[in-house]
Amino acid sequence: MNASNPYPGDYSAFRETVREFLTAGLTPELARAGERTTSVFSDFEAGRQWQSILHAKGWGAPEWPLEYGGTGWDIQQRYIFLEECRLANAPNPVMMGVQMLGPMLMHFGTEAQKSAYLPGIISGDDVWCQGYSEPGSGSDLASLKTTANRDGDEYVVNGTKIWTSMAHYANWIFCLVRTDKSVKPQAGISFLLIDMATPGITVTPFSSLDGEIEQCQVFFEDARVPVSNLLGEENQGWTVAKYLLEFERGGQHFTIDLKKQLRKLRRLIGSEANAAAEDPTFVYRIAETEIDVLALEQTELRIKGTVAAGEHPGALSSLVKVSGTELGQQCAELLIEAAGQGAMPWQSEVLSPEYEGPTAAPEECVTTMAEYINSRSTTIYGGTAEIQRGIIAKHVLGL
Amino acid sequence: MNASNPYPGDYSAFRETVREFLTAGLTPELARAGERTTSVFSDFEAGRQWQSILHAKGWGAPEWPLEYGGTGWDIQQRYIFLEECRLANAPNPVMMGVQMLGPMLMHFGTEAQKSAYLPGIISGDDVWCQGYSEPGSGSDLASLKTTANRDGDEYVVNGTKIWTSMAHYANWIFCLVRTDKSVKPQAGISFLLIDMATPGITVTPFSSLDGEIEQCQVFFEDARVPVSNLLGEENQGWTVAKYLLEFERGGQHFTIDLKKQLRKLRRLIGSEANAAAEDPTFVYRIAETEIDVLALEQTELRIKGTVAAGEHPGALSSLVKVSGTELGQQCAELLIEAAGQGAMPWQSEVLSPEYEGPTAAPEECVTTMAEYINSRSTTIYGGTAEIQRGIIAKHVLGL
Amino acid sequence: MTEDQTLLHDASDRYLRDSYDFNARRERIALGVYTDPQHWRAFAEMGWLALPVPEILDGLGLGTRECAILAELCGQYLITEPLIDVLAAVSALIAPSPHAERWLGHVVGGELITVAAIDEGAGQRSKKPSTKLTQVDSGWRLTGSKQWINAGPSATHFIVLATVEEGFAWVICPRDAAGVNCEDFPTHDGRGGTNCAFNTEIEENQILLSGEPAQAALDAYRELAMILSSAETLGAANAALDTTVEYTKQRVQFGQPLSSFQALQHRMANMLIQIELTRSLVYAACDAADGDTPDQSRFARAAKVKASSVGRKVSQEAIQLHGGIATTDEYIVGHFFKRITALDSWVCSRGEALKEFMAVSG
Amino acid sequence: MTEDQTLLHDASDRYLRDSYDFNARRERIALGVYTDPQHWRAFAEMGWLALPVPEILDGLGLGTRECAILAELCGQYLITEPLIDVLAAVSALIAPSPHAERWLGHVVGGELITVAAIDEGAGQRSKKPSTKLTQVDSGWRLTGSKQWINAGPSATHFIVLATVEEGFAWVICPRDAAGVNCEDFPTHDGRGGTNCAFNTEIEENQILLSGEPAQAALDAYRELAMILSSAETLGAANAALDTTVEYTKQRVQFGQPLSSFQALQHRMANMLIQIELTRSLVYAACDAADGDTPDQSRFARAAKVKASSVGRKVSQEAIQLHGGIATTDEYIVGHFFKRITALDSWVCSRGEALKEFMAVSG
Repeated sequence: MNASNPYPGDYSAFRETVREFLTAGLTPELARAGERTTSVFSDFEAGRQWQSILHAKGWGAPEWPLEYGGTGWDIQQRYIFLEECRLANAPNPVMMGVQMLGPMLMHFGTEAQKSAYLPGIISGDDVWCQGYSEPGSGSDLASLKTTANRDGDEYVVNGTKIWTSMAHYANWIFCLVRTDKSVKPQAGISFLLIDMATPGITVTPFSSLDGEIEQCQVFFEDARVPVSNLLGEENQGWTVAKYLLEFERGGQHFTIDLKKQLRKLRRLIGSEANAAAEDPTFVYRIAETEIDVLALEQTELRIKGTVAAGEHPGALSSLVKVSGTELGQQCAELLIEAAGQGAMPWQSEVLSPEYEGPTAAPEECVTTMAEYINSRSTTIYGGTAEIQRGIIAKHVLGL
Repeated sequence: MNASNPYPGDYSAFRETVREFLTAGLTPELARAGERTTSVFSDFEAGRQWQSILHAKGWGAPEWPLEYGGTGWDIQQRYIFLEECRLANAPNPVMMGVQMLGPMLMHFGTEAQKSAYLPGIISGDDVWCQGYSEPGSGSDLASLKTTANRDGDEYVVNGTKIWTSMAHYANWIFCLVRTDKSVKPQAGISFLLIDMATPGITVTPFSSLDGEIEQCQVFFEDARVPVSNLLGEENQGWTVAKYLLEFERGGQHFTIDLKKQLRKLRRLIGSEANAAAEDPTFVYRIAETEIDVLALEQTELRIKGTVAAGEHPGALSSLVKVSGTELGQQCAELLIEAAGQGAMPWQSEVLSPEYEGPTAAPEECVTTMAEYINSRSTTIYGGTAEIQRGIIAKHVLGL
Repeated sequence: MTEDQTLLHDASDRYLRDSYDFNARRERIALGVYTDPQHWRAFAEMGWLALPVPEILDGLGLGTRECAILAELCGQYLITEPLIDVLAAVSALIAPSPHAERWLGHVVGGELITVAAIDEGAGQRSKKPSTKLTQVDSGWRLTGSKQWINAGPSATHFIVLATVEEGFAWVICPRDAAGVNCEDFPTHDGRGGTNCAFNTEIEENQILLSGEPAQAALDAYRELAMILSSAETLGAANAALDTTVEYTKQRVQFGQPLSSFQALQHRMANMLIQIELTRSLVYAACDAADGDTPDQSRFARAAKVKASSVGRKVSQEAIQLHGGIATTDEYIVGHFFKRITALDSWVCSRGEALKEFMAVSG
Repeated sequence: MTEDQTLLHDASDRYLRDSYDFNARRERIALGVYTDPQHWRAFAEMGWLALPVPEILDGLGLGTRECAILAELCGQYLITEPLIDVLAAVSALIAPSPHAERWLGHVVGGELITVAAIDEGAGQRSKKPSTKLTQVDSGWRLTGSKQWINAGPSATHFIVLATVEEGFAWVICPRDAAGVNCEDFPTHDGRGGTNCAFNTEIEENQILLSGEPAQAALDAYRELAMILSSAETLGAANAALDTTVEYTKQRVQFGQPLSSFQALQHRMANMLIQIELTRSLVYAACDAADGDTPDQSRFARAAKVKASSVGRKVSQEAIQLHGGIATTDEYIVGHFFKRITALDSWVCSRGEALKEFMAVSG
């Protein structure tokens, strides 16, 4: 018995059920879209299609409580589901609705809001994006300047949001806006749900460094939003947003993907006489990375054990985020070395699930450079590695 | 012609002269003391003896101007002299007098002071130590609290100095003391030359982490120092001390010792079937370190070129200090790995030049652990690596 | 940790906190006394030495995880007594011996202190010892020499790895036997060391194991030593971080506590991150060993590699973040650094562990 | 730098600063135009392409150091034109050819753009190309294929490394010749790339070098490529640091410019330290090559290893210290990162260079 595993029970039947579902539901096109994913988002259409398949099966939001359409799975089942999806190369739908807004809605939403929004989120019919960051407010989020001024039964919203992933596909946005300038920054923020079709909203997508479009800037010019679209109390937006951080704790599993990367690496250097493989230190560096991934995996297990015991994993979560993202970068770096010049071709069309033409570089290298580039963002978004280290210094070490 | 070498001339005759002198003057005992040096100081008596031999030859202070007993050598000759001394394992005398106080005396001293102190310094008859740091003032040197209050023709000194290397051997100390508390910290400091025999001075040596004694704490209790022992103006002590930094620039040559360490490393792993050597990555790590040493060596040459052209090398000096000390640590770390458990025996007696008995570990490992331990101090004393990085950030990058 | 493990930890921690004084330790080491008889008796009385002994042999029948709890405390309190050394020897070399009953009671009771002697120099150790056990008219004779036996001066007996006709043998041999010539020396980690030459008669019941079982015992000993040295490194590294955090909170420079400088905060955060990752791996290695799972060899080696790297880096950073005070012998933090350095190459180095990790990963 | 070198640097820098606009570059790349004919003509007119050509062949007869000055500027201004590629080809492959006069004038004049084609896949390159040059009735025939020719779309001619009876041959071949099938593609570093299949007739004067001299040319080409890619990496890394310093001075978070945060200051100081160390080594490698000293091979490889490591680390840090803005295609700093990544494995990777460094260090 391995005592590190808090779930020693027999989950093999469950795993089998998941596998059967994946074998049946995942078309070769969807799996290819999953495999050729270069960031947290897969091809948009593939992701949307997959979400509707999941929803039809009743698995659209495994983490949600049963009453809202969740699965009632325990933490280990959810992990197995995730793991099997990743291993089968299921594509990643746009998850800001299910993963981020959902929990906040369930906790702070009125009954009317819940019944208005939750069904569209879980089915994937509504696509939500997140409007937090602004051009002047990155790590210092509380300095945000987009205003919402009350005018009768409406807020009039003015300002701009940036790094709004997938906003060009979204029909809804959840936003932090300033409703009171007279108090200290965090106290004057509210949380608004805004229909992207509202007049006065424009979306400008821009290319990421890998040449693909995922990010947008969203502009609000006298956009009028019903007061009923306020989530939580006015000026309590910071509390709403912070709740998600609590909810998210323990929910991050980096090692599934890290192990996938390591397997890809071994395939790549084993595939033909490879210059990187002939450097004897290269295999040692892979082994060292494997050991780091093992250490992270065991830490993720420790967190699961804590959560399962009903306790709060505390700062282990920040630690997992820093370490998981930096290890992802380390794997991406090994892959780029193994691929050499083979990583250089940039064929955007190859990423589409319909594409069946030739590739300028071997199959294993098609996404290498984009993954390397995008791995750099993982220590920036969602709280930079510096912010995370600051949190650890303050909350764990008491500095 | 290698354009990186600012001294393409023929120095072979000079080098030969130095070698002949070393062959003749360096006894096996002195060379062993040199070889078994584990910090910046060799065995004290061996160092003192060597300084008197150098002085007799007229080479007691090669960097000094001719008029004060220097050699008149150009920068390349001084480098060759240093290099040959290191390669021949000449011991390191206590150099605070020659290297630190000398230049300040020549620049700020009265004629009486110069003729009183310089001869004793260059001959090695007087041993000087440096009283700057205090228990509460390390990196923040200007916060020092030792006071010197004027009383007629004397200052009355009270307080304590720490990290006073070799104070237990020294008969003189040069000190920074506070003569004015009413102004901002740096403005109220004076530079005093103090006879260690002055009543009220006590010296407490303490062991360093390697178990050897080099460091002392010096206590002053109403120690009375003649006003004539003030170097520079009253309250100008900070200016006096800072002058040395200017003088020192460009004078640091780390690569001679680094290359010695690398040679020792190769000897060690070549000496018998060595566990470290069987790890294929170990030789690569040595090679990477060699490349770093090459880069540092070329940087030292760039600085020499700048100095030779009469220009100021600027922050390249901080860079060389940070990089040279950290590379020294890297070499010490490789050596400790190569030595394995062979580095563990701690035989203090072995370090003495007279010792001819057996050693518990092979010859190559005798100093390995002490060198590894003491290498950690090199990024602390004389301005920590953090202070140096701060200087680079401020003065080079303008942050 | 299970409830029993927590009890073991808390009781052991309480004993060491109350009675294992750092300054007393320094004074004792200066006199060449590396094992305090009072402490060792207490260790025995608390049952520490019987921890990994099977219940059938009157032991507590506990596992690697429990031994690692003690090892971690050894790191934290800088224990100079050869606790992990004896635990590993008891578990892997004595308990499996057909002569276990002859020796085990004395060792577990604290009268004998048995330390394994493997190294013969810088060469690739434990592959083919030149120390030999040969049959002579009167019985057996052990000839050869062992080097750098860590904690050797504390040992009453060495358990010597020797070559014998059938392969290896483990021979227990009193250090005061005729024909055993020991040279003790102080070491930088405060435990002392011994070089030892053997040309001595051996009786049948001194041959603990030989042939196949001796090889298996060597593997088991090495694997346990990897885990326990990783755990001790973890404990020392964690203590070094704690010391650093406390010191930087108190030490004021430029009008602020050092702990308020962001560059230092981030470095301490890195230390914590790496220590916690190491902890996960060390505990997993214990669990794998205690569960006798197929990946136990792999986990032991992974733990050793990670703990070595992290221990080195953390203890170096601890010194740098302290500044001058850390370079004095009076202050504790440098002693973590020295002990971690010694553990790095004890029984199995990081490089060896990495190589073996790759081999067992297939 | 000598006075002449300073003049060369300053004039070249002035031209690029005034006329090599980053946004124009982006737009051009989006259209698949990697070499701007106007720029290339200017390069030729300023004598850049004649830099390493011996005076006896009507060149400027300058050295590696001068080529490296241009390479550094290529990195700083993110030049997409194949300048270092052509300089290396001209110096190592065309100038030494008996047919140099047939080609050199056109290349130096800017009418032909010649890029070496060596790689045939991820295998160990340049050891034994499967591309063959064989004698046929009508003369010669080149058969085989080359992959991932960086800057291939800019080339009018490829200089193909082929296997021939006597060993290697370098064959210059127009990309529009019958039997040459090129497939161009965009690349992440903005220079484009080409996969190319050859089954084409070759005339005598297209065989630039063959046998021993071809092998020597390969060595020389690789060594020069190592130095020039190191210099370009240096220029790009330095520019990435400058950009980072400027940005952090302006970007305010938590009421202060980012540049005032100590943790970031120390990281930028580290970037500077490593860049300056690299600079020393790159220049030393140039001087060793120009001085034809015995350590030139060693220095070239040392420079490549150091520049690769430092370039990677510095460009990663530059992105991290910027934050989000650096991950957009509109902002310059990520383009340094991408170009540095491409240079890392161009002609010779860091790993290959390290291995060779050890071999030549003996």
